[in-house]
Amino acid sequence: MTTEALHSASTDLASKSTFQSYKDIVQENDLVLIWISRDHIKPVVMKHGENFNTRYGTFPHTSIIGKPYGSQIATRTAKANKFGFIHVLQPTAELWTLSLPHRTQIVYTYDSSYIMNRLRLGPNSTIIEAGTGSGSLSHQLARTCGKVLTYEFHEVRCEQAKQEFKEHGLLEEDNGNLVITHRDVCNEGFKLNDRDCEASAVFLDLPAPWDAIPHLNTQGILKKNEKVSVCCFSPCFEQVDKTLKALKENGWQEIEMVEIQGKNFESRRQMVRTLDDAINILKDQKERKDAGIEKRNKMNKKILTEAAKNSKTENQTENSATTSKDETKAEVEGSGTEADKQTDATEQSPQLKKPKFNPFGKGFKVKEGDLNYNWIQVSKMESEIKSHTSYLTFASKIYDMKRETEPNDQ
Amino acid sequence: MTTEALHSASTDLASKSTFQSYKDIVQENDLVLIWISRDHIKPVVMKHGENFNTRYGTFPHTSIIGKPYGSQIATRTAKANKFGFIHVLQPTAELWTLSLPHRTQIVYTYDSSYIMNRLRLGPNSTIIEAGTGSGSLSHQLARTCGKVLTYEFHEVRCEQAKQEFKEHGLLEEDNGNLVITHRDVCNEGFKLNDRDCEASAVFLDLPAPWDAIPHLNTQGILKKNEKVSVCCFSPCFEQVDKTLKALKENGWQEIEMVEIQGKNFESRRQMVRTLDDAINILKDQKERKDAGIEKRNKMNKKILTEAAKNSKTENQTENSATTSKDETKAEVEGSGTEADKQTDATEQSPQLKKPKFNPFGKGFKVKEGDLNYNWIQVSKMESEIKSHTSYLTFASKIYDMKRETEPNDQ
Amino acid sequence: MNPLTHIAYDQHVLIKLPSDNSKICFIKKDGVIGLGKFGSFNINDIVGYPLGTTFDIVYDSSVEDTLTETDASASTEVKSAEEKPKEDSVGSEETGQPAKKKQKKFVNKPVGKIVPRLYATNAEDDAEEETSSSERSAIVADAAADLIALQNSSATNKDLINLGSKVQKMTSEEIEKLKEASVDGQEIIQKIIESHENFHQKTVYSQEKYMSRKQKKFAKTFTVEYLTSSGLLQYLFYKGDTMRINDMSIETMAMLLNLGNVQPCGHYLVMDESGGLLVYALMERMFGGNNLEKENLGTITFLHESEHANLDLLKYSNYSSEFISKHIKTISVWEFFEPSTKEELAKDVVFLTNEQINKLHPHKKGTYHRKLKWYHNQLELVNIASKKDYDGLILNTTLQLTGLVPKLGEYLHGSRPLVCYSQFREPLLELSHKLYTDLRYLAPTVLETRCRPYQSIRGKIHPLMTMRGGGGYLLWCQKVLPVDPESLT
Amino acid sequence: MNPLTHIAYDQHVLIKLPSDNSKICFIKKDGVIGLGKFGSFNINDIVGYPLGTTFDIVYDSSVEDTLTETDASASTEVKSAEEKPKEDSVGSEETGQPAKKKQKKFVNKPVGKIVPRLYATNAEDDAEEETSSSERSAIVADAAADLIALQNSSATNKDLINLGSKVQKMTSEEIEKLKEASVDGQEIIQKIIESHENFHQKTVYSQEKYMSRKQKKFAKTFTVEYLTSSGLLQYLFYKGDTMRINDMSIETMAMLLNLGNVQPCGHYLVMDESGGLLVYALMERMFGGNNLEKENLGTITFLHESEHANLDLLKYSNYSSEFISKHIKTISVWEFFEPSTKEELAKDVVFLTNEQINKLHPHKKGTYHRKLKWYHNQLELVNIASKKDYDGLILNTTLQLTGLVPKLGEYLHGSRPLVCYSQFREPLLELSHKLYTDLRYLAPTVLETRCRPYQSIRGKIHPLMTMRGGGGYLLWCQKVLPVDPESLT
Repeated sequence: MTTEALHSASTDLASKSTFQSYKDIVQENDLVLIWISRDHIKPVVMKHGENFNTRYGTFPHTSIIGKPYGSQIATRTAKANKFGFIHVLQPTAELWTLSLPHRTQIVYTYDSSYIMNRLRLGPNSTIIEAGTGSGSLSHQLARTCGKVLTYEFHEVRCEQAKQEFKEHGLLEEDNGNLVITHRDVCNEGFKLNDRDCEASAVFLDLPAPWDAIPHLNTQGILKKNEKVSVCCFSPCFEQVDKTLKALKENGWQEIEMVEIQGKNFESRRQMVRTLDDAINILKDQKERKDAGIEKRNKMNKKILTEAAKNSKTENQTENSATTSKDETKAEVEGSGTEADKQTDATEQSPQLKKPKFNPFGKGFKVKEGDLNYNWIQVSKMESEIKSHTSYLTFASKIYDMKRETEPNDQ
Repeated sequence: MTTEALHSASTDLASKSTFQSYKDIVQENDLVLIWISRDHIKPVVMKHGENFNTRYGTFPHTSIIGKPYGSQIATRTAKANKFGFIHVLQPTAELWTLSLPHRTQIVYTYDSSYIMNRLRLGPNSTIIEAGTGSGSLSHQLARTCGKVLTYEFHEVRCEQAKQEFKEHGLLEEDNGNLVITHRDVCNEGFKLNDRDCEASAVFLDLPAPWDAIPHLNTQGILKKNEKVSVCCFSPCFEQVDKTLKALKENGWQEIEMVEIQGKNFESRRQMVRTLDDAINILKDQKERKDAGIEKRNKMNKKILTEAAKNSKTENQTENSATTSKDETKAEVEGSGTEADKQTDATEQSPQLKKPKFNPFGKGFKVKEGDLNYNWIQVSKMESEIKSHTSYLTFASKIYDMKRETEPNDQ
Repeated sequence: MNPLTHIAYDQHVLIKLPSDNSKICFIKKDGVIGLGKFGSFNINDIVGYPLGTTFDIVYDSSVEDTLTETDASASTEVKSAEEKPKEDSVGSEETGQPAKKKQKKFVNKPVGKIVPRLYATNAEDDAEEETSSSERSAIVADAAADLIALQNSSATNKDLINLGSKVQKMTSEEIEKLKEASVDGQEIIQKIIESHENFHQKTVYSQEKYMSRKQKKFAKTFTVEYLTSSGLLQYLFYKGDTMRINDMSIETMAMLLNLGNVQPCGHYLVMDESGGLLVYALMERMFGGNNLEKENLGTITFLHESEHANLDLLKYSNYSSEFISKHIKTISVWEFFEPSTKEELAKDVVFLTNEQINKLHPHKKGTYHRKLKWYHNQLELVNIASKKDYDGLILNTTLQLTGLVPKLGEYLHGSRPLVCYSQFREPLLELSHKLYTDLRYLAPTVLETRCRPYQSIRGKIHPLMTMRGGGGYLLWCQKVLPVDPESLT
Repeated sequence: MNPLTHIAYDQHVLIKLPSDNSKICFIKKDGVIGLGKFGSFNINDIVGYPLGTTFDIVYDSSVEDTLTETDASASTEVKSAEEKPKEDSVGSEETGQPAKKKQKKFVNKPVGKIVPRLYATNAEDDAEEETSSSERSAIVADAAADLIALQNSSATNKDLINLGSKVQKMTSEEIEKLKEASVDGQEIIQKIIESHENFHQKTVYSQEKYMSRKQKKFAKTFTVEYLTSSGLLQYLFYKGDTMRINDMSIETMAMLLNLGNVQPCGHYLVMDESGGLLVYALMERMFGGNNLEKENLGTITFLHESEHANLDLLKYSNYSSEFISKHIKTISVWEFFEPSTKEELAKDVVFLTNEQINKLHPHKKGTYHRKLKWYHNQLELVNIASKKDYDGLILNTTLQLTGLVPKLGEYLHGSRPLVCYSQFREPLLELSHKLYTDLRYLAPTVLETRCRPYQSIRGKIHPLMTMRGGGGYLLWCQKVLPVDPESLT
């Protein structure tokens, strides 16, 4: 199948935002996420004739267009016989959160997923979000909710976000489900010009949510005679206290504050070194010392230097272990890819490898996972963890509660 | 060596509290901790002629006196040929914390160890503790500090604590290093009748530490011209806020609030069940179904019932896994002890065991660790965790700072 | 009536009790629901109110506290909605003790009147309208705190010597009488506090404990909630039944849905040992809780390890069985990984023309139709097994992951997420190492999330002293399509 | 002068800088300490003040900002106290960038005058005496918050368009001039804030970040602290050198000391890969920081895996080398587990009488005495290896624990704790399973502890946004003496 044929085959889906549908093949004008490494994901719009440049080489968009999403793309680096690699991913709200340009503090998935669950968001929901900020949460909301009404009071940021939403096909005017309004909701409230909000849920990421909360009582903002929920997102404790007060004063119920603590773990290996190994090394050292073989020491030093050259320093090993796969994918030669696969194959029976006696003791740098040694799998916490984002204060309310007297379904 | 000989050999140490020294052999009148299970540790004073009773049997103190600390003690249970077991431990501050009678919320080792470290406690320290509460922290302080001045405002609790400290040989009047005072420090301050406190550190576990903080400025309470530290221990956020205010108003520096989050993990096993196992079970079920061998089903059911009788139900397995070792030690017959050792021996090569095909699928209850199956080791968090004890607010100060003009050492 | 927003007949709802416990009830016309000591009520009285409404149960003082015939039927009603009637009997929910003991105590209150609590529309109206149970306890506690503030700023239990029930001037008989007569549990608690001589001498903690204990014991209120997947999970948690869902926490489940990029149009390959809970959660994100009538709706292919799929918990949902069978395809791992070919299937069936069928003996005709139905079922399974390019692979299984996941990953489209749940971190660590060396998986990450709830009463804010441990871990990665190394030479 | 409480000559101290960084310095008579852009000072000027004192460095406005000869010696001074002079050069501490870059920027300030900050004695005096660096930033932030409160209660950065440095009216030259002239860094910051047009338009967060950045950049203050084990650990942490101590956190180390029941009279068997840090921490609990002269003091038997014990960090301590060699016994695992017998040792030595010695050739006499010294050393090792009944087994080693620990446990007295640290949980899990089936160990428990620091400024309290991960895990159990099963028949 040619690229053209595929192109036309999927035009039906073109109307739907890439954040709200699944795409098969990369087409011209698609927004794609180019994965260079875990901390380096770039949004790029595909255009024939343009290039994507990395320090590993240049990737013409043409080499990407027509490939299935998820494809690894190779390019020859400046050095002969070496290749650079990237992966081309379809944007999702979560990947976007990892890649997006930070205009403000953003809401990460640990928090956003819990918020979305607790506010019971789904295709039937209409949610108010204030403020829009970097738009990380807006994308997640647009993916999941029926309608997203987002407010941003910072004019420049609002324009930037609107432009972004437009490019991502999320705006209502472009057949999407998101409406962004430049507004200071604390002063001006939530009322839209053209309609009632009729929201079923509210998310307030504002410095002073207590100023916005009374505006939720305005007719038409929240759905009537139906349980509606609110979540306020505030970093400081004193903000929580004021928020609790405002929620209570405005008749909100089931008020509860929580915080979310998320952690990532790296998968690492620790060398198995037995007591006997240690004793044998000491014996060996003593023996060599006693024999006074200074010459051998020198030789060993030479071997050590050699080995150190070939392997990496301990520090580097640490970094590369974190990102080694990415780096491997991006840096190694073609044959390196093969070597990687071989690692995979041999991995399945590491217990067959005999632990090799290490005559150099701890000073010798061994690459993590070196098959000449035994390893146990260990989990390593990140060296710096996000210990706090914000406190989440939830509450619910039923405006104008009344009994439905004519059950239709029964 | 006879018990008598040992008895007299260690009388030199008898003057030192059991919480502040190490003992070799259990002697008459010793306070020992009897370990029945992790959640069941009993302090008992050894007296010839008395008995310690458990549901596993009766242990005469005479069978304990003269044994080295740490000994497992056996007694024949009512059932013939069965034995009950306990362990006899020397009290330490940390074990005492696990066993003590709770008069109030207690300070657990996660918090206390950090507090002791942060307040830089050691043989040179004099610490003020208010209030004494259940005395858990007091024991740890008495173990580590040069002097402990503890205050309790609740008269009954104060008397109980004093009696306990006396029995444990911690009181100053009995050659110990602890002084307990019945006092409401918030109203009456810390001043002792017979001396200056000259404390180098302060720990305030009070509902309103802000009322006590100004009393620390009284002459003689804290050491002069030397950095002194304080820690306030409060569960609620608003208490922290008021404490911060009081500390600041009273000239305290390096004010910092932290919280300690500790977790215990159980060591458990999860059965290795492969995809092939699952497919084989399905095939086997189909085969038996197709062949219409109802009879075999019945037979299997019989085997299942039999097996279930011999092993435990899944729930029971869960509980027993947590405490199985304790229970094993306390409940099993003599031969059971042997069996346990065998488990240990075979444990070392679990990979030699072939995974057995389990024809009953998930419904069949298998005892965790059953050597007929493969297992991986897993860590299980407690099902309920202590998520909060109190916030710890630290601060430091130098009273009457002046430069020492005559260095002696130089 | 919209069953997503209002209490409607023939749906399951979650009834939250003052004890923090909850139960699942079926809203059956003319039925009665018994809540043990919290009271009983007629189902018809609550239908039509919005879901989320809190009701008080009110009794005339003349009603006697005995088990009437109505009550018996009520408890049957409740039981029928539960899965394990014995364990879920009303008594069990208050005491948390083994079923045996509870049965003895099983005495339902007679049916009472229902008074819904009105929510205030705006700030002006509601100053005095403090209603829900959590709010109410806050008020009483606040009042108590004020009391203390008046007395002594260093509020402590200094002079409070434990004299047991002596300090409590009300007898339990008096309290029981109050309970039957009173309109509102709050009043009882207020009276108890007034009669408790030393209440203001307790420390903040003891007060909190005391208030909360009394609140849970005496309030006669309940709240009717829409049965969300989280509500269902919470319900199982309070029942002590989390092992049934491999100990998954709400926050971990929520994270899984987001990392899985679950959306209405997706086709997901799912393996789940939670009896349908995870599928129910996916369906909320996909279909919104009921039979959504839209185009291009997605599907869930549910892979099961045992002979039959266990999706028991879906019976509580609002979806029709037609909707479920249209959107949830179930297939065993055997059928999935070792499917028959269409040819093999066709061999087993002799296809007859309509004429031939009509000529068959009625007995044989039935057999033929059954055979034909089997054939079409099998054919669908073969079709399912042949589908590749799923939009997400979502796993909650205790099968060995290192063997299973790479096989299932074959069925995933490029640039689509794989999210794997495990109660323990170790199997995910193992899997992560495995996937790390497999070029088809990008950036496997093991993660943990934990929601820490606070006591959210102003003036006494602190994280709850205890919370549930466990909750599980996730592994997340993206399926990718590596370059063929041959092409690089 | 007591070096535990006051700055005294010939001891190492920890100097804390406004950048949150710290350095270890040796208090050498007549020396100079250079703190890079934070300034330099004469050591003699700080001696005699209590440890914990904060000093400001004050310059006359005429002093030029060039590297003088004094500065050069100052930086040498500092380097001599450090272990890796290059990495620890002053520049590295402010930027955290690789050493190469820093060397270029290395320009020390000239020596300035020292002004100690006085602590107020009581509440009345200190209303205006806000002193320490953390306090000062609090004040400025408070002031800023007040400003905002006056302006608009919904303090946000609504109208704050990012125009880079345009909103900052002061040029960096102006700031530099201020720095050299000003008595107090606080004033600079206040001026910067005043000149920052949009400061009050920033959100709480941006303000905090801004304040803290400026504070760290411009304050010319330092605090001299006693060098505790925690301070040393913190120092290694900021240096990015935690792998050297197997990533142990302060809270985990503290927990280890308590679980190990460390006390002055104990005899502990220790294996530690932290270069002496853990031994230093044990010695604090045992001896209080200096040569404690008491009876019955305990010992630490330090088992090392390599040929020589690595206790490098003890060189920063206040203990005399005599005290250390009396209380710390070092022995390699080989010598410990496979000791020679006294007979074997005696075979290698010919013991001579004094007469015989005197007759020896002077050259041979020396050889004989060396041989004799070796013999006595070896004899002590044999004695150490023969000791059983230790009061605690405390481990921080990356050797395989399942093989090592049961062997070491043999040397532990009954009813004494075993505490084992590991950076990772998995080796402890393995060990825990191993010990669980060994009747000599009671109740092995794997645990984790984590200290979560808060920003403790009233009005803006929240947990710090980031904190260090890792920190390690502990396994704790009690050695016990199982009943001989033979005795039960």
